[in-house]
Formats: sequence, C-alpha cells, structure tokens
Amino acid sequence: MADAMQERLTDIGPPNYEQFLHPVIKKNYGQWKYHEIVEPGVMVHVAESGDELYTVRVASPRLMSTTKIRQFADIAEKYCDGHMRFTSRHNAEFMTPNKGNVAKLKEELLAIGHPAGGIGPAITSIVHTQGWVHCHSAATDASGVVKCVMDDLFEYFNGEKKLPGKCRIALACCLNMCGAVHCSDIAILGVHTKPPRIDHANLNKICEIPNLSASCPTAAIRPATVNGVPSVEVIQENCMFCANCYTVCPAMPLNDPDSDGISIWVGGKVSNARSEPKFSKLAIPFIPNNPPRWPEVTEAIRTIVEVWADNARPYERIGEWIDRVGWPRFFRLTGFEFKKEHVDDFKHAGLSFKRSAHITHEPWEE
Amino acid sequence: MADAMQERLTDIGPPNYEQFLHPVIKKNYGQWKYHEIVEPGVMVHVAESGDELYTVRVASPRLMSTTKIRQFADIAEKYCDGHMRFTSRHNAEFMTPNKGNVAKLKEELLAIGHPAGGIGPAITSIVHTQGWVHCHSAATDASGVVKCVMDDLFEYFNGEKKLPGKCRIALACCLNMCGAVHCSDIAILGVHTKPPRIDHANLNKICEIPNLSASCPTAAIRPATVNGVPSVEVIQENCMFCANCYTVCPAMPLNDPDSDGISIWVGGKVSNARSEPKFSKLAIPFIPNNPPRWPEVTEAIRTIVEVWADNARPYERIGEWIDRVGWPRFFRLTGFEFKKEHVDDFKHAGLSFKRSAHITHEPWEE
Amino acid sequence: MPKEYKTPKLDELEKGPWPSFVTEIKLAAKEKEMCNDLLGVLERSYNERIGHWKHGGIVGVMGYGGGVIGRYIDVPEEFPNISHFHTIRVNMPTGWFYTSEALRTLCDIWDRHGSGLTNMHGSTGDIIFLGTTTDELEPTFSELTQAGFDLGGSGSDVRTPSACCGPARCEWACYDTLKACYDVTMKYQDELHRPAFPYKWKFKFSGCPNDCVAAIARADISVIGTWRDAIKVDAAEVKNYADAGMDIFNDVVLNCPAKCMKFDHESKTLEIDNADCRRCMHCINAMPKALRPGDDKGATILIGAKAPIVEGALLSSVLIPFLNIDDEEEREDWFDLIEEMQDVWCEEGKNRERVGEFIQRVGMGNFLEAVGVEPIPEMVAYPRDNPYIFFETDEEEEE
Amino acid sequence: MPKEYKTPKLDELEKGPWPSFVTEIKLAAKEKEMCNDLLGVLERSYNERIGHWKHGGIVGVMGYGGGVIGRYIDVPEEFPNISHFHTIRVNMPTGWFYTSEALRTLCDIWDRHGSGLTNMHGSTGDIIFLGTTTDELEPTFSELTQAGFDLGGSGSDVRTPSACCGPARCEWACYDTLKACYDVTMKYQDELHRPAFPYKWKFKFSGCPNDCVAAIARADISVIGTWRDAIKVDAAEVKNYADAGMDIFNDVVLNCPAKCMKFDHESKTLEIDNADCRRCMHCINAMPKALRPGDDKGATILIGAKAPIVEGALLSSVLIPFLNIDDEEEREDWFDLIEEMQDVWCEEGKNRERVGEFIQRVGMGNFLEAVGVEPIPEMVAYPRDNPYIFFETDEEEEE
Ligand code: SRM
Ligand code: SRM
Ligand code: SRM
Ligand code: SRM
Ligand code: SF4
Ligand code: SF4
Ligand code: SF4
Ligand code: SF4
Ligand code: SF4
Ligand code: SF4
Ligand code: SF4
Ligand code: SF4
Repeated sequence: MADAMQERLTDIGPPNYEQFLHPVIKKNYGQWKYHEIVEPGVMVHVAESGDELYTVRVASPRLMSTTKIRQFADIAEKYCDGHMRFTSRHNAEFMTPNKGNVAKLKEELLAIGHPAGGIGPAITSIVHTQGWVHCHSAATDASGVVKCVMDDLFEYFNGEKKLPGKCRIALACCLNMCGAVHCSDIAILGVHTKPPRIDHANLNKICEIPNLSASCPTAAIRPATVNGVPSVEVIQENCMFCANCYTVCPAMPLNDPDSDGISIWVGGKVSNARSEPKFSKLAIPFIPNNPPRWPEVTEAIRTIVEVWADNARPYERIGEWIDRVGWPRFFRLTGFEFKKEHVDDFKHAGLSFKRSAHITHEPWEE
Repeated sequence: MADAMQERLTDIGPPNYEQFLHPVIKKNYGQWKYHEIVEPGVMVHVAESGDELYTVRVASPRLMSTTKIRQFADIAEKYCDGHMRFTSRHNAEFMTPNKGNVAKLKEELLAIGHPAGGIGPAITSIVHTQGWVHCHSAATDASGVVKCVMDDLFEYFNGEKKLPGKCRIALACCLNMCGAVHCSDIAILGVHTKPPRIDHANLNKICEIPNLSASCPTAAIRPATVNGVPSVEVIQENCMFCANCYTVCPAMPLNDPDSDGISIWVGGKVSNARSEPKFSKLAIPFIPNNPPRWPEVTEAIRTIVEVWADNARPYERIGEWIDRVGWPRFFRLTGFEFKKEHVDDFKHAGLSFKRSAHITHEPWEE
Repeated sequence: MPKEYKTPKLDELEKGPWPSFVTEIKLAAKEKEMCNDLLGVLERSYNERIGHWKHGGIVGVMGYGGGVIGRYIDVPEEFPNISHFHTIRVNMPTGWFYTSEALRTLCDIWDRHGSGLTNMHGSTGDIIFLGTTTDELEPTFSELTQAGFDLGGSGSDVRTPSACCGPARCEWACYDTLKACYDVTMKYQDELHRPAFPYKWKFKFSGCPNDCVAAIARADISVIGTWRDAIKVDAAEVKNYADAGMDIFNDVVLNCPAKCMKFDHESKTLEIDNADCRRCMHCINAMPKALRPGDDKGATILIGAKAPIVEGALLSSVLIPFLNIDDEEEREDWFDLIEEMQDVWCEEGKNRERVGEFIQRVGMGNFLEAVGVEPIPEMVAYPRDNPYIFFETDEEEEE
Repeated sequence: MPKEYKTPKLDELEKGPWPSFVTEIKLAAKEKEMCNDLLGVLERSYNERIGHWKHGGIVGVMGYGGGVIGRYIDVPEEFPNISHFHTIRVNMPTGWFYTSEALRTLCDIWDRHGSGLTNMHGSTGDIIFLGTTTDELEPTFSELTQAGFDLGGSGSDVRTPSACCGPARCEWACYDTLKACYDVTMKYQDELHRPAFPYKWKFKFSGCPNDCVAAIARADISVIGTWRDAIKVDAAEVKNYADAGMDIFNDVVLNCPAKCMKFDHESKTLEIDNADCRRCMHCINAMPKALRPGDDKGATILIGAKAPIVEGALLSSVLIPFLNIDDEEEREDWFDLIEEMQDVWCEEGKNRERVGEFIQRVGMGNFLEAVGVEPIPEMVAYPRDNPYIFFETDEEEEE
C-alpha cells in the first residue's frame, strides 16, 4: 500500500467525521426530538421527522486488540449499516434505525464478551489510564483494578440493580490524573507514600537542577552537593509524594511495591445538572496494592455505592447526597475511618474547615 | 467617695450580672416559652409560668453623654422597676411586665430623641467604630456616616416599610474592621487608596524595621537606606493600602483627604438560619468622603435595600437573595458598575471564579 | 471661658430622625471643655476630610497592661483640652443588663474623671469611657473597682467576653450564656488584664445558632448553643399558624437547608426528620409558638474567627460539635483544652498571629495533634479535595 | 518460537462478566510476540506490585514534536520484544464515529507496524496505538496519512480536541459540537503537532450543560452549549409524565437549583421563571419529552481546567457567557481572542504552567486587561470578599 513515490503528508488532521455518520444521523442531524431508555443498555432517539435510531451500548475494556475491533466492524456491518461509535467513556455504541436488530446486536456482542448496559441511572465504564501496562509513573495498575471493580459492580451496569442517579467512576494511576478523576462520583487514585529515592550519581547528567527544584509544589527540593557531585536533597517532612519531580527528572523515582497503593475519593461531578460541578473528596487515604483482584478496593467501592443507593433521593449523585446529609453521616454509614489525612492542609485548606454551626448529631435515635 | 486608705482592688472582674436582672427575668430565667412582635420596636416574651415581659427597643447613637444615660436611668426607674439593658448592636432595651407601660415608654423615649424600632424583619442600628472621633487609623468618619444612613433608612427601622428579612448594616472606618463588618448584609468600610507616605527621618527611631516589613500582607515593604538612614521602601504595585504597616509603625501614615473614602459590601450574614454564615462581597469599591451627609453613600445603600426589598422572597437575607438570582442580576438591578476591582486577586481568588455553566441570561424579556 | 466653635457641618448631623451623636457631644460640652474641643476638632475633620488623632502611646493603670487606649491629638496647640484623650474600657455587666443605680454610679465616676462621653458600648462589648487625661486613669480605675467594676481587655490579651441575653430573655437559649460568659471572664482575669499572648483572644457566647453576638464572625472562641435531640413540635400551634394564613410550605419547609421537613397541606401537620436537621433555627424562628429546640441542649465550640488583617478574615470553625457547657465537669475539660491550645499558640504562634491564622499556618491536623484532640468529620465542611497528602510513615505501617 | 509465560495472576483477570483486557492482550499475543512479552512483564508487575517501564525518551515522526510517547522497559534482556514499546496517538474522527471500513483500515496499519493493541480511546480521546519500536514510527505515520488519518497531540502543544456526539445523536445539542471541534482541530494543526507552548492546551466541546465530555474538568478551553431564551414546554407531555406517575414536584421542581419552577398539582401544569433559570438541564433531563432547550442557542466558553499538578486541580471558569459559535463571524472573533490569550500566555507563562494556573497567578483582572476583555459579573461566583484592593490611581481620578 505504501508507495515510496507518494508525497509525505502532514497536518491533514483527522478524517472529516461526516463520512462516518450513519445515514439516519445525517438525515436527522440536529433534528432529534427526544430519547427514551428502552431497556438497560438500549435507548432510542426519535427525530422531528419521526425517524428512530436505536443505540445499544456495550462494555469495553478500552484496551482492545485489533482482532476485537475487527469483530466490532463485522457486527456493525451486519446490523448497523457499517457504522458504530465509541463514547466519551470508552464504551462502544451500535446504532440502528431497525428495532428488530437490537436483540441480535445484544446477543452477538455478548457472545464476544461485551454485555450491554451503562445507560441512564447506572454505573457505566470506568475512565482510566495506563498503569503497569504502559506508564513509568504508575503507583498502581489501571486496567486490572478497573476490571475487578466493574466485575464487582456489574449488576449496576446491566440494570439488575437500580440506582438513584448516574455514578461515574474514574481511575488514575498517579497524581498526574490522566483519568481526570478529580470530579468523579468515585475516584480511584494511585498514590505513592514515600519520598523519591535520589539517584545522586546520575541526576546532574540527566536533569536540570533549577527546573527540578522549581517543580516541587511544596518546595521540598533544594540543590545539594552529594558525594562531590551536584544533586538535590529532599526535605522529607515537606514531601507529599506527588511525584512531580519524577515527571521532570527520571533520577527521582518513587515507585515502591509496599508504599504504593490506592486512595479512594468520592462525591465529585462534572455535569451542571442540579448542582454545580464539584471536586471529589478524600474517602480512604491508602489501600495497599493487592493484585490481582484488589479485594479491599472493590469492597470499599461497593460499600460507597450501596450506602448511597440505600440513602439517596432520586436523581441525587453521591456528592449531592453527601452535601445534603453531611460528611459525618457518610463516614458513619460507610464505617470508613476519618483521620488526619482527611483534613486538608494544602493552599485553600482553611476554606474546608466547617465554618458554621450547621451540624447533624450522630448517631440518631428517637 | 474614693478613700485613700482603701485597699487597691484589681482583677475583680465585672459585677455579677444577676444583681442587674429584673425580678421577672430572675423568676423566669431559662423558662421563656415564646415571644411575639407586638408592634414595631416592641416584643413580648411569655414564660412557662405565664408571666409576660414587654421589651421596647429604641435607637441609640452609641456615642452617649452621661446626661443621656442618666435620662435612661430615670425612665428605667419610672417604668421598668429600675432595670434596662443594651443590645449587642447597641440599641437600648426597656423591659417591663406591665403592658400598660409600653406606650409611655415609647413616648418618653421618643421625647428625648430615641424612637422605637429595629425588631423583626427590619433594619436595626449600625454596628460601628470610632472614626474621626477617636481613632488615628480612620479612612472615614464612623458616627457621622451612620447617622446619615440611618436617617435615610429610618422608615425601615420604625416599621413603616416592610422588608423580606433582617438586614444588618455595619461600618468600620479602616481595614482593621473593628466593626467586624465582614459578615454584614451591607458593610460600609473606610478605605485608603494611596500607599503610605514614609517618614524616613523618624522611622528608624520609632519602629522596628524587620517587624514592619513582616507586617505587610503582600510583602510590599523592604528595608532600604534613604538619605543615609535606615528606613524602608514600598513597592508601589504590591501595595493594596491596607494600612497594616501604619498600625505597626506610626511613620507610615496613609490618611489623605482625597484618596480616602468608603467602599460598600453586601450579602454577608452571621446567623445560621437557613444558609451558613457568609462574608460580605464587594459592591462598590470607592466613594470619596463627602461630609457631612455622604449623599453618595446613603443613596447607594438605599438602592441596595430597595432592590432587595422589591425582589427577594420572604426570609431571604440580601446574600441569600443574591445567591438565588446571581450576581449579574444584582449588578444589573442596582446599576452599580462591575469592574476589575470586583474580581478577587488575593489568596483564594481562584475559588471565586465562576466554575460552572450555571448562568442566567440578562436582560430577560419574553 | 470655653472657646465657641462654629460647627455648621456637624450641625447638619443634628437633623433627621435618628438620634444624633453630635447632640450627645453638645450635651456633654455643656459640662466639659474637653467635649467642646472635641466638637472643634471634629468640625475641622469634617472640613478637611481627615482625622486629627495620633498613633496611641502606651498608657494604663498600675499593674495592668490592657484596658486603656492612649490617644493624643496632632494639633494640641489648638485643642489643648484634648491633647490627651485616652479611652478606658470598662468591662460591662454580662449581657449588658443594668440597674438605674449602676448606670448612675458609672456616670458619676466618669463625670468626675473624664469627658462624660461614652460608647454604650464598644464593639467588643465594653463600656467605653471616651476621653480623659493620663492623670485621671488611676483615680478612675480606683473608683471603678470600689464600685465593683473592672477594666476590659486591650492589646494582646484575653478580650472582654460577651454574651447574648440568653436565658434571661430568650426562649431559645440552649445553655446559660450569661453564666458561661461571666465564669470565663472571672477565670481569665489575669490574662485579660496583662497581655502575654502573641495577639488578642476573644470569647463570645450565643445561646443558639441565631448567634446574636456574632460569635462566629468575631471571636477566637465562639460558643454557640445547640441541641442534639428532636425539635419539639406543638402540632396544635402549627395548625394555628397555618390557619392564620402562614405559608408554611413555602416559607418554612422550602427554606430548610437540610430539606428534612414535610408539610401535609390537608392535615396541616409538620414532620421533621431530626436526623438530618442541621439545627439552623429557621423553622423555629418562623414559628416560635409551635417549634422549640429539644431538651438535650448544649453548645458547639468553634475556633478562630477574626477580621481580615493580616491573612484575610476568618469565621470560626467547629472544634467540639457538642459540649454540655452547663455541666461543671465538661466545662472543666473544656478549660483544660483552652489552656492547652493557648500554650501551643503562645509557644509556636508568631507575633500578631491570631489563633485562627495560626491553625491555618500549621495545619488543622497538626494543631489537633498538638493539643491532643482527634479529628472528626464534623470539623470540616468537606475532606480534602487535593491529593497532596502528607502520609506519616508509622501510620502506613499500621494499615 | 515465542516464550511461554505462565500468567496465573493475570488469568484471574479473565474471570467475571466485565470484558477483560487480559483476554485482549492474549488475543493479540497470538499474532505478536510483543504482546506475549507484554503478558510476561505484566504478570511480573502483578507479582512484584511495581511497573517496569522507564521514563520515556524523545521519539517521534519527522517534523512533528508530538503524537508519540516513547517508552522503554527496564528489563530489556528479559523482554526483548518490548524493549521499545512506544505509543502513537492517532487523532480520532470527531465524536468517535467510525465506519467498519475505517476501523479495518486502522487495524490493518497497526497489525503491519505495531503490537495490534490499542486503546479505544485514550483519555484525551485519541486512538491509542499501544506499543511499537522506533523504526516503525515513520512507516506507521506514512500509512496513516495516506489513509486520511493524522497524529494527535502530546507534549506542550494543542492536544487533540474532543466533542460529544452532539447534533449527531442528541436532542439537546445547543450548537454543532462536531463541526466546532473539527474546525478547531483543523485550524490548529500546526500547534497540535509542534509543541511551542509553555504547556499543554486542551479544547473540549459539550453540546449542553450536561457536559458529556467533561469539558469543564479537563480542558483549558471548555465549550459548553446553552441557550438564552425560554425552555420550551410541551404542556401535554408534562401532563403525560404526571399521569404516568412521575413525582414532578419532588423530583423536578425541588431539584431546580434556581428555585424557579412551580408545579400546580391540580392542573398538572409547570411554570418556569426563565429569567432565573440557570440552564442546569435538570428539568429537561428528567422530562425529555416535555421540556427542551430554547431556540436562541449557543455556547458558554470557559477557561482553565486542569489536573492537580502543580498548583491544585482547577475547573474551567466563565470567559464568555454566551457565544453563537455556529456563527462564522462570532467564531472568528473567538479565534482572535484565543490567539491573543495564547500570545499572552506564551509571553508571560512559566514552563509547565497551564493557562488556568497562569490566570490565577497574574490575577483574572490583569489577564482580562492583557487580552482586552471587560470583566463582567458572569465571570465570578462572587465578587471579592477581602478588602485588599489594588486601586489603580488613574481610575480613582475618574470617580
Ligand atoms: C454517549 C455519551 C456522549 C458521547 O458523545 O460519548 C453520553 C450520552 C448521553 N448523555 Fe451523558 N453521555 C456521555 C457521557 C457523559 C458524561 C462524561 C463522563 O461521564 O465522563 C457526563 C458528565 C458526568 C458527570 O456529571 O460527572 C454525562 C452527564 C449526563 C447527564 C447529567 C447527569 C446528572 O444527573 O448529573 C445527563 C442527563 C441524564 O442522564 O439525565 C446525560 C444524558 C445523556 C443522554 C441522555 C443525552 C441524549 O439525550 O442523548 C445520552 C445517553 C444517556 C446515558 O448514557 O445515560 N449525560 N454524560 C457519553 C456516554 C458515556 C458512557 O459510555 O457511559
Ligand atoms: C437583643 C439581641 C441579643 C442581645 O443579647 O442583645 C437579639 C435578640 C433577638 N434576636 Fe437576634 N438579637 C440581637 C442581635 C442579633 C445578631 C447580631 C448582630 O446583628 O450583630 C444576629 C446575627 C445577624 C446576622 O445574621 O447577620 C441576630 C440574628 C437573629 C436571627 C436570625 C435572622 C436570620 O434570618 O438570619 C433571629 C431569628 C429571627 O429574627 O427570626 C433572631 C431572633 C432574635 C429574638 C427574636 C430572639 C428571642 O426569641 O428573643 C430576639 C429579638 C428579635 C429581633 O431583634 O428581631 N436574631 N440577632 C440583639 C439585638 C440587636 C439589635 O439591637 O438589633
Ligand atoms: C473601640 C473599638 C471600636 C469601637 O468603636 O467600638 C476598637 C478600636 C480599636 N481597635 Fe479594634 N476596636 C474594637 C473592636 C474590634 C473588633 C470587634 C469585636 O471585638 O467584636 C474587631 C474585629 C474582630 C476581631 O478581633 O477580629 C477589631 C479588630 C481590630 C484589629 C484587627 C485585628 C485582627 O486580628 O485582624 C485591630 C488592629 C490591631 O489590633 O493591631 C484593631 C485595633 C484597634 C485600635 C486599638 C487601633 C489600633 O490600631 O491601635 C482602635 C482604637 C480606637 C480608638 O482610638 O479608640 N481592632 N476591633 C472596639 C473595642 C471596644 C470594646 O472593647 O468594646
Ligand atoms: C494516554 C493517556 C492516559 C490514557 O491511558 O488514556 C495519558 C498518558 C500520560 N499522561 Fe496524561 N494522558 C492522557 C490524558 C490526560 C488527561 C485527560 C484528558 O486529556 O482529558 C489529563 C488530565 C487533564 C489535564 O490535562 O489537566 C492528563 C494529565 C497529565 C498530566 C498532568 C497535567 C497537568 O497540567 O496537571 C501529566 C504530566 C505532564 O504532562 O508532565 C500527564 C502525563 C502523561 C504521560 C505522558 C506521562 C509523563 O509523565 O510523561 C503519560 C504517558 C503514559 C504512557 O506511557 O502511555 N498527563 N493526561 C491520555 C492521553 C490519551 C489520548 O491522547 O487520548
Ligand atoms: S495517571 Fe500517571 S501513571 Fe497513569 S498514565 Fe497518567 S501519567 Fe501515567
Ligand atoms: S514527590 Fe512531590 S512533594 Fe515530594 S519532592 Fe517530589 S515534587 Fe516535591
Ligand atoms: S476600624 Fe480602624 S479606624 Fe475604626 S476604630 Fe477600628 S482601628 Fe480605628
Ligand atoms: S498599606 Fe498594607 S499593603 Fe501597603 S505597604 Fe502598608 S502593609 Fe503593605
Ligand atoms: S443567640 Fe439565640 S438564645 Fe441568644 S438571644 Fe439570640 S436567639 Fe436568643
Ligand atoms: S432547624 Fe433548620 S435544618 Fe432543622 S428542621 Fe428546622 S429549618 Fe430544617
Ligand atoms: S453534552 Fe448535552 S448535547 Fe452533548 S451528548 Fe451530552 S446531553 Fe447531548
Ligand atoms: S434548567 Fe435547571 S435551573 Fe433551569 S428551570 Fe430547569 S431545573 Fe431549574
């Protein structure tokens, strides 16, 4: 295919999306009227023209082989006139104007391992990152943890169990937060808990010391001469293990089997629906990595989901529920311990103090 | 009276309050059942015992002569069994179990210049400070401005005009904020707008330079030698005229007839009723001092009160109303200009940015 | 023969319905030349749009470091009677309750030794004797103490504590504000009169979350009454309010921040989910005859409020969600904690650093550790939202 | 003959109902030794609880500075097939719409030149070609461009913009998300491929305030659809929802953040005060057949979101409350503003300082001044609450 004589193309950008739109989409572009959830994992959009478009959404591990993508292509050809899409949370969506295709789509996709679900007030797939599969920075694996958590919460994906509203889970394997977990209902975040080990012998060769010092958010790094060569030292009590120094300089690794692990955060959201977008807040500071199934992590997350499902009002996201009933309630119901780590001590810490007398009194018995 | 032979007493503390309580109060101490507002400036507290206690609240300029205090004492003797009190906002309260005394109290107090009012959803007196009467630090007068504003808003004090809820106004004549204006529905705050004029010749004699440098919140002051003597210099673009340097060092005065004036703040509250306590926010950055009647200030405040009274729902304090309808509405209805000064640039500035798509669109016409 | 000042500007401030401070000064000026000069300099300030007071010097009464604010004029030649014009802060009776007799005693003393002008009261709560000379300080003090009064705070000391009228004249007081405030005042007499702290330390006592002394905004230790059990509902009175035309649903239920109330329009009954109730007071405020705080009453203790200088204004934050402060034993424990906190603050606090700023600087977690208090979720509006956690190695080991 | 790795730990991750990434790697491993080695090293990571990837080096395709993430293993002796294992970011079709044919083309290219493993998609939205050697980069690129694809961003450049499906499959799209995103992508081809900024710059396009691409949390420029006129109400459908048992009052009206809705239980009619409506979408979400955004549609432009490193996570904040972004002229003005902003940021921004952090550091007021935009109250959640105002002298003069 590659012809040596061909002109080298650059800056052509992605192919124009229009060529990939299903004909029914093209026809009704911008003319959709409403949608309805037909069954778990299936919705229909109805156009002003009266046209209908059924969408079957199926789970995806995101990390996919070309083998599997070809299977998707085949199924799309068979039932969806050769069209499909992926979602912003990496699920796969198969769209057809033909209602009759819905059941077959579900069946064939399930047969190759891809169950339908995740639409409406449900748990959909976990936005996540590279982990031990590809990144040097990871404090935990990504895909593995996601697999375990979604297995455990599967009944909330496929609609067997009902939820008050949407629940978005995200994972990032280090504080760079490529998963943008900071606004998730439940966030799983890989954390280091020991300071960088400095490779004094090589540091000066591969890193610029002023840049490195400047990279530390808490100014814990200062230039120092060690064994006669220029290097840096880390003021241990100022280090909060963010690994930004490591991003800037490979001679500052933090990864460590015992002190790396997972923290759990709750109550963030992105949508403007009802309440404004909000950040996730710390629920559990540290759970050691326990591969391959991370049972402590799946259990903690299930606890959060169940407590929320049992107590929230319709439409309340996790953070909205907690805003109504208060954090003391959240910690009491989940049984998670509230510790020093939960109390903010970064730049805007003072604003997180409870500066009112709005207090509920727990435990309550009438 | 002072007997030379007497022992010098110290650390005796204030007289015990019990001796000052009206007998009906003593009897029903902690046994009050409910209260009702009888008429503007008059309320009755009813005890479990059935006892009633009428309170007539009257305006006070706070700055009082002993002549006037003696008149109060006389009236208290005549109608209140020799008891009276002042409130936390410096009004005077005359309490009697005898309903029949209420009208006479009001009449006699009015005769000496003290009208009743300020109870319930009303404007009560303005917490304020010393101003040009007694303080070296004042960027405006206190008592004079208060007098003008209360004259102007008098109909909201005496109940002639109704309000949605309480409205607390406070004044502080400089950023030290002795009036604790930071949580007021409407705050009047004296501000300087020019940097300190440094008395280089004397500075080193009367101030400690390191303390002085450290006192500046924005690190605008640094040690410098001027005309051969140790002094300081002020980095003009870092100075925001807070006068903390002047508090620490008399050689750094900021007072100035033309650049001193008044800023207006709105929407704070202290009570926990409904919403949590909140800070007041900037409404008007600067109004020049215009004694004796400060017409621009009284007009601005009246505008705020009227806009709020016309638009808020019952019980909504100013800040609660604005929280519901948004700041764009506030600025549009008052006609106040929104300027660079309104945009925070201090420590937590970033948190004041509008980080959501919750926006109303103005002006609205259907 | 006192100078006659023309005061056309000030005279403008005798007009209008609100009682006039100018009138008060003029009343006092009849007796005192000091006050006459005060009128003079004030008229001048009104003309020039600037004050004429100089930075205060250190003056006071023997053995005390606080209670007097020194004040001198910058044009003593022109207004010699107020070349000194010091303020004396007199600790008010708790709750600002007086007898006519006590008021007259105070007036007598002040007429003998000062300007005859006062603030009833200063914004911290003291009786302010406004303006006298250095010579008169000690005699005034002597007469005051003989009459049973003492000075209030100033400088870096415990400032005069204040309290709302509380159980004396309010049905909502959840503890005895007057007793608590008085006891604290008496306990801290030494700290109140002899500044020995990094900066000032204020106590304020409000009997319920309405916070009628603005404790949460103005006190390093804010004591705010609350209750733990259910709001007491008088169903018949609820119905009466409804019958009288009150819009209970819109005005009460929809204003509940906890969204924990239900109102049945038919039966006119109100239901409260007390587990969710935040003790905000709104429903009780709106229907004082029908609703009341519960029986299990006490106070929330908050810490750290202050005005903006230097690091920005702060509201107090929760330290103890519920303290039965009327109980001797619980109160003693609380006193111990305050001592502990003051010790840590005196040890580590910077000059002119209020305890609220101190806590922010060292971190609430570290502060609690230093004073031996466990962190609990009631202390925060929300747990941290940033991942910059200072894990402590020994703690990890436990996990 | 490929090594056979025992992967008991990874095998555990083939169990359970959720599709397994291990199964995917095994599928690919049938064809590719690279993937076999990947299984090996991953099993080892699972045993040792630590990753084995080294800090990336700078690799790429000719003339581009972005689009490839270099990756090397720290134990190349043991896993020689993945000693290089670079990632190629391929700019996805806007909205992630594909034909079967396009998918197969991508698979063909990747099977020829890389591991056959992908992420569909990366968290910025790119097609991720996961793992190849340095030698294969240029050939892969060449085939991609011939097939009409190009690389996405990486490093300090414009990152691959992304958009929700918008008008293609959603009734709430308030502007053409796909077109806007595509046009921006095409406009910034140079900036996307050749890093020349202080740090990365992301664009995301959501058609309405539901924000289905999380633009407000993850993009330096977040474009979120909205409307200015009234919500369209189909009264008959409202009634239908009510008749079908929906609790419109509790679930819709009481959840309205603006408290601007009224529901009449008798007539089953809904009233909206559109002047107060905050365009939050909740009521529309709850009743898609009855309510719809108005006709005067466009977008709110927000600026500055980012992950926590370095100064803490930020959400974007309002820059332009309403822009008719489908309108060519308004869009051009917007492009000019972006250029202006990027210029100022490039000039004054520090290395690795995202524009959101930059604005915080220099102050929003100064930033707006520098880019020639007037401050308006829509840009702030609230005006300043501290009195530390940097008055500018010339402005005072005007007053
Ligand atoms: C397909 C997708 C957009 C795309 O172009 O890929 C999409 C599609 C729809 N979203 Fe979404 N959303 C999609 C990601 C998001 C995200 C982004 C994210 O999760 O990272 C959000 C913000 C999440 C957050 O707030 O943290 C999002 C917040 C919403 C909301 C607001 C829900 C709320 O109550 O907060 C709605 C409204 C609703 O569900 O009632 C909504 C509604 C919808 C509707 C009903 C819109 C429509 O009329 O077609 C679509 C199907 C609903 C569903 O999934 O329940 N969509 N939606 C994304 C599917 C992701 C997935 O595979 O699960
Ligand atoms: C006398 C006084 C306490 C004292 O010991 O001196 C007092 C007395 C009462 N307050 Fe107060 N409050 C007093 C200062 C305050 C303050 C402090 C302040 O203004 O600096 C506040 C906090 C203000 C704020 O939030 O900014 C305060 C917030 C309240 C509230 C909450 C109102 C709200 O909706 O936010 C109530 C409840 C109500 O009015 O419904 C209340 C209710 C009451 C009641 C009804 C309590 C009772 O049952 O007796 C008393 C008379 C009501 C009135 O004035 O309308 N009181 N009250 C103070 C009178 C000040 C004055 O002269 O006007
Ligand atoms: C008299 C009084 C104002 C009044 O007219 O009522 C007052 C007057 C002064 N205050 Fe104040 N403060 C007064 C209550 C307050 C309050 C309100 C309160 O206590 O509830 C505050 C705000 C609350 C707080 O403490 O945060 C207050 C915050 C300040 C500050 C800023 C403190 C801070 O931490 O931010 C200063 C500056 C300082 O201490 O150096 C200050 C300093 C001063 C000085 C001593 C001026 C100075 O820089 O040395 C003033 C003397 C004025 C004079 O010539 O008489 N004054 N001051 C109040 C005391 C009367 C009394 O004892 O009852
Ligand atoms: C591949 C991807 C994760 C994934 O599995 O999907 C990714 C992977 C990396 N990100 Fe990221 N980021 C990815 C999306 C994100 C996002 C999400 C987004 O774009 O919506 C974020 C948060 C949003 C944001 O930009 O703030 C993100 C925030 C970061 C940061 C922190 C940036 C900051 O300003 O705080 C870094 C650190 C850096 O740039 O030095 C980073 C750095 C990295 C590096 C290059 C590691 C490094 O330190 O050099 C990772 C390479 C991993 C690898 O070996 O493949 N990545 N990164 C995502 C890009 C795929 C794609 O193009 O579609
Ligand atoms: S979150 Fe951290 S470890 Fe994970 S992919 Fe991003 S940079 Fe790598
Ligand atoms: S890990 Fe973070 S806090 Fe610790 S030294 Fe490195 S950059 Fe600084
Ligand atoms: S607010 Fe300022 S000027 Fe006014 S009394 Fe207090 S310190 Fe003096
Ligand atoms: S006025 Fe305030 S900001 Fe200016 S130099 Fe003095 S202390 Fe610093
Ligand atoms: S704070 Fe509460 S108890 Fe005290 S006076 Fe006010 S309403 Fe009554
Ligand atoms: S006190 Fe406040 S929170 Fe509690 S029920 Fe009444 S209104 Fe609701
Ligand atoms: S952001 Fe709005 S327009 Fe876009 S898919 Fe989501 S709901 Fe539809
Ligand atoms: S869109 Fe949101 S704010 Fe507007 S009426 Fe509906 S629920 Fe209320």
